[in-house]
Amino acid sequence: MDRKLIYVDHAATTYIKPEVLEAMKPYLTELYGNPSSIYYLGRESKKAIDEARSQIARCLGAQPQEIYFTGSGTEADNWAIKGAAYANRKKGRHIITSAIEHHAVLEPVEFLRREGFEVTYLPVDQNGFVNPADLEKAIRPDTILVSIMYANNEIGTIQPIKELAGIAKNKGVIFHTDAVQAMGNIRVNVMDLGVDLLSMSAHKFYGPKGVGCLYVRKGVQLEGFMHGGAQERKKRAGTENVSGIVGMAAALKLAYENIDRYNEHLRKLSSRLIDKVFERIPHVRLNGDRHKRLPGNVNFSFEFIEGESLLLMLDMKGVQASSGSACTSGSLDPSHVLLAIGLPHEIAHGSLRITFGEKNTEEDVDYIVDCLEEIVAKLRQMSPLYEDFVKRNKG
Amino acid sequence: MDRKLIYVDHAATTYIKPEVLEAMKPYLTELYGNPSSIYYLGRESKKAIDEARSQIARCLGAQPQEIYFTGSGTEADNWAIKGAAYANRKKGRHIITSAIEHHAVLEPVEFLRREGFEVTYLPVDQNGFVNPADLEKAIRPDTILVSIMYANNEIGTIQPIKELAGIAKNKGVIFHTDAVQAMGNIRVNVMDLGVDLLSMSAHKFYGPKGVGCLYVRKGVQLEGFMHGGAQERKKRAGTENVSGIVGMAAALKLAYENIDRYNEHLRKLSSRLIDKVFERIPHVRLNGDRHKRLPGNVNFSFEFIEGESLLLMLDMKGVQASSGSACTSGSLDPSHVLLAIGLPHEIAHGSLRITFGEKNTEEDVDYIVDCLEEIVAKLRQMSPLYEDFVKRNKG
Amino acid sequence: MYSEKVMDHFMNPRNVGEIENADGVGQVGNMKCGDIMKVYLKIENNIITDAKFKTFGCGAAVATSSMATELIKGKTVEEAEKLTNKAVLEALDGLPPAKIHCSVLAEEAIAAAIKDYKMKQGIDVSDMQTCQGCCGKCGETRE
Amino acid sequence: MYSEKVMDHFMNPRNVGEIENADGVGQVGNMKCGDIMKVYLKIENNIITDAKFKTFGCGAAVATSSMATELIKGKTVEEAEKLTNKAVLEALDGLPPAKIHCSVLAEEAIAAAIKDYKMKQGIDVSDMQTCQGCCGKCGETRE
Ligand SMILES: Cc1ncc(COP(=O)(O)O)c(C=O)c1O
Ligand SMILES: Cc1ncc(COP(=O)(O)O)c(C=O)c1O
Repeated sequence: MDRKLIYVDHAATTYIKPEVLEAMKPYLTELYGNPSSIYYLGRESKKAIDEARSQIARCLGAQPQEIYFTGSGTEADNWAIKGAAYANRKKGRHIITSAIEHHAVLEPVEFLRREGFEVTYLPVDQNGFVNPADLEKAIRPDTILVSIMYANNEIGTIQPIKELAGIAKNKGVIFHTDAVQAMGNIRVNVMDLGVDLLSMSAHKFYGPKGVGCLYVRKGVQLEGFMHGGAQERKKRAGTENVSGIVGMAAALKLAYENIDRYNEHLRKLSSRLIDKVFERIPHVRLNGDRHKRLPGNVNFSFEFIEGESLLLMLDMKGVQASSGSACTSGSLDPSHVLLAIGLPHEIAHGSLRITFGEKNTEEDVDYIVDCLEEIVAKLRQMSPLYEDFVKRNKG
Repeated sequence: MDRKLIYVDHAATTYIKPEVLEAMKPYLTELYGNPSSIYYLGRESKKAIDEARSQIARCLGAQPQEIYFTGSGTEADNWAIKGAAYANRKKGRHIITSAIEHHAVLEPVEFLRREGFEVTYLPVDQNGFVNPADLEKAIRPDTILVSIMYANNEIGTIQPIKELAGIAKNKGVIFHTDAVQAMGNIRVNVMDLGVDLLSMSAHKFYGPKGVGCLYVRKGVQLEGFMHGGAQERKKRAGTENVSGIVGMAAALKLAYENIDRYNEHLRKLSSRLIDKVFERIPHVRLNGDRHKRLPGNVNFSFEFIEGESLLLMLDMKGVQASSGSACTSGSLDPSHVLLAIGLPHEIAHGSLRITFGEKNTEEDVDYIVDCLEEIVAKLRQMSPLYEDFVKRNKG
Repeated sequence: MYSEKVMDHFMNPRNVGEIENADGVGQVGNMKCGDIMKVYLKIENNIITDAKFKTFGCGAAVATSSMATELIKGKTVEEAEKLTNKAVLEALDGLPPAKIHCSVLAEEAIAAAIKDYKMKQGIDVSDMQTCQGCCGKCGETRE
Repeated sequence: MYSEKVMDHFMNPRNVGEIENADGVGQVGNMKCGDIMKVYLKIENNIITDAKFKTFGCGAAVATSSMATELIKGKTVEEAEKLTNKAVLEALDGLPPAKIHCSVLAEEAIAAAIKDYKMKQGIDVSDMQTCQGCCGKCGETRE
């Protein structure tokens, strides 16, 4: 294809960095042994995953024995939530989470609710923040788990995880954070944060798809989720995705090494986009906090227009971006995150998420702004809501 | 490394065929979109997994909507077993499986037992066969699931799945088969077999590690296992491992195309090995059935010697093979499969599994036999059990 | 995801706009559904001589609006009333399952505009239904 | 998995064999554990002048047998009795956690052989224990 492609959906997924793929290659080719096998080829694979484990532990400030590999961020979330709930249900059956979690947290929690657990959903303010005082109040004697995401995938809001984890710790409640979006953007340190469980997914930080990781603080009781063979010290069964694990470790290492430079790069692009859009397009709002957000995340609502149409027209111009609405999944509902921060339906339906990455440039930003200006105008010309608005303002 | 390497542990894992890796490459590099995204890069990924789904469905004689991608064979087994049990527990809480299943089946079943389900383990005969009459008798009014593996990973025994599935069907009980070892060796057709659920794992048939698949017959009730986003028609959450899925489909297609030739090749090697070993090494037995076994599987017990020592010495000669004993996993118990077919401990401890693959040759077989003859003699010289045996025979 | 026909009608929608002093105007859908479609008809001698629309909605909603207004132009009112979402779907070479409701929306917007026309003409419309609920819902039961 | 030392003692085990008319013979382990170790001692003037073993077991079992017999050759009976599994482990540059029990096995096989020697000498051995259970089990509690 010779079309222009500007990829600005790094929160959905990233490409694999060439260095990362290079690190994976031996394990996609000649070093194919099963890490459970005791012969040479098996030991090479075992060594590779042990090194990856140590690498990831070093990045996180954890012990290698606290790192468990999974098949995705979703699996890490499922395991953390169901595993903690099942292992601790004798103590109680109350779980606390937030209204703006990813479905990989909300759905396991909903499963547990159907199984007889009780759930409290903490609200968020108009920028998407959980209020620590709300958590403090919500914890009951039978609360066994708190799960609050580190950074939101739609509006990029970064929660005060250290403070929230501290509250849970004081009350002796296990604290899980879904750090899938934070990882690679924020220098996460589990000791400093004081969390008990933390999930990540490699394909969000320039690693491969289909591999994730759960940090489990030593001593935290967790029922198994993937039952079977004795892999991962009998805690997570299944032949290890060796190349994927190696890729995840390589990607995380690169991310930590370059995190400051990367942040600055992303922030510059985000600010430029926000400033130019506000300058040139009327009736637009920025969702989420202006500052305490992921550096590469920008989430706009354009009034009077619908998100999917906007995305499709951007796509025709080569701009690969995402909408807050779950249009593609076949659901008619707008994003639960945008509704949770108090947006009315018509505005929630018109949201656009741009998430920048390593290779994006200021020229990309300028091109996107040009496209947006033209497309938003075109869609508003087509919109009965805009027609009403114009007529109202005339009248 | 310049050492000679003869890999004969294809039941543990296989390398990725070059054609398969070639098919995966675009999705490890430029076509990195998230299949849930609606723009060009997302659609390309979506198309790739849809094609993979159709490809796998064609191989299995299934409908594409009956194919669900997972992160491993273990996940497919966990999902099938826990999912069927949870979705049908109102009907009953009794589950039937066999004594020689893989841990990826036994452990989820054991988890369910701890959760209040009842389990019947069908015994097997001295060659590892489940007796259909035993299944018939074991099914009760409250039986909701039967899970019996297609082919055993240690001794290669192929079960009469069609007959067993027919019995379950007659009684209205869901039938699952773990076909992880069968796939690629046997032309599996789900319509012909009449199974409701079937698991596979790509890395057992020259595909990548960390990707599997569950066939779910239309209409079968299954609770979700991986809860979260709306992927896989809302049945299995998590960003899809696109390159892995594409690789699995490519590998399965190749396997089905070449299955007859492949079988013949493996059978020739296995027969040669069995014949020569029996000719040259005394006090050895072949575990499993001589004929109704996976074509590339040979499982010997060498009396008076222990499996790990044998493996290590083979490894020093470049032969990468496996033992029936779970030595590496830190467990002291010999294989539950070998005990289930009635081997005494001392014989179960001395087992060796050789599983041939595409690239193995008759020269490999001859080399292995030479190594075995030498190593078995050496270990017997070292063995107090052999000393006793010799003295007894003298006396 | 979408057929070429859909993408063509989405990127180059026919009949976007308003008709001043239209003979019939209909609007269906609501913000909770995420789709709103408004149709304007010019009707002379029982023939639909012009049709225009404004739509807030996804690609499929825009494309079905475009196609549906194309299909009724030059038709009699009775013919236009018989326009089904199936005909719109076929003319667009299909829609993804989750988007079928959009074609229902177009059918209903036209029906609403015709009802408005008839009311203005003093014709009894008590037997004509118009959709008030969420469009996805009827889409699911209809298709 | 195994250190170079372990692999050396496994591939080239020292002292494999029997001693005819040994002064002490000890065997520990059983088939359920998957490890059996038999030690033969030649003892002259309270000095272990020769030690041989036969072992059925994993690589670690063979290597610890080899190393343990090496370590006691030339030692007095009292010195040999003080041989701990820790000393064997250290001499082998360690073992994987799941294999620690093998070094315990070697310690116990030697103890059993010495007990046998003492009994033959008419020395009271009522205070000497020998392991009868499964070796992994004591290994776990000892280390
Ligand atoms: C915040 C968050 N949590 C969890 C996930 C799930 O990760 P995966 O799709 O890799 O399983 C995602 C991304 O999809 C995410 O953004
Ligand atoms: C029969 C059988 N079932 C299930 C599995 C589990 O597959 P995986 O390790 O790929 O999850 C294996 C192999 O490990 C197997 O041989």
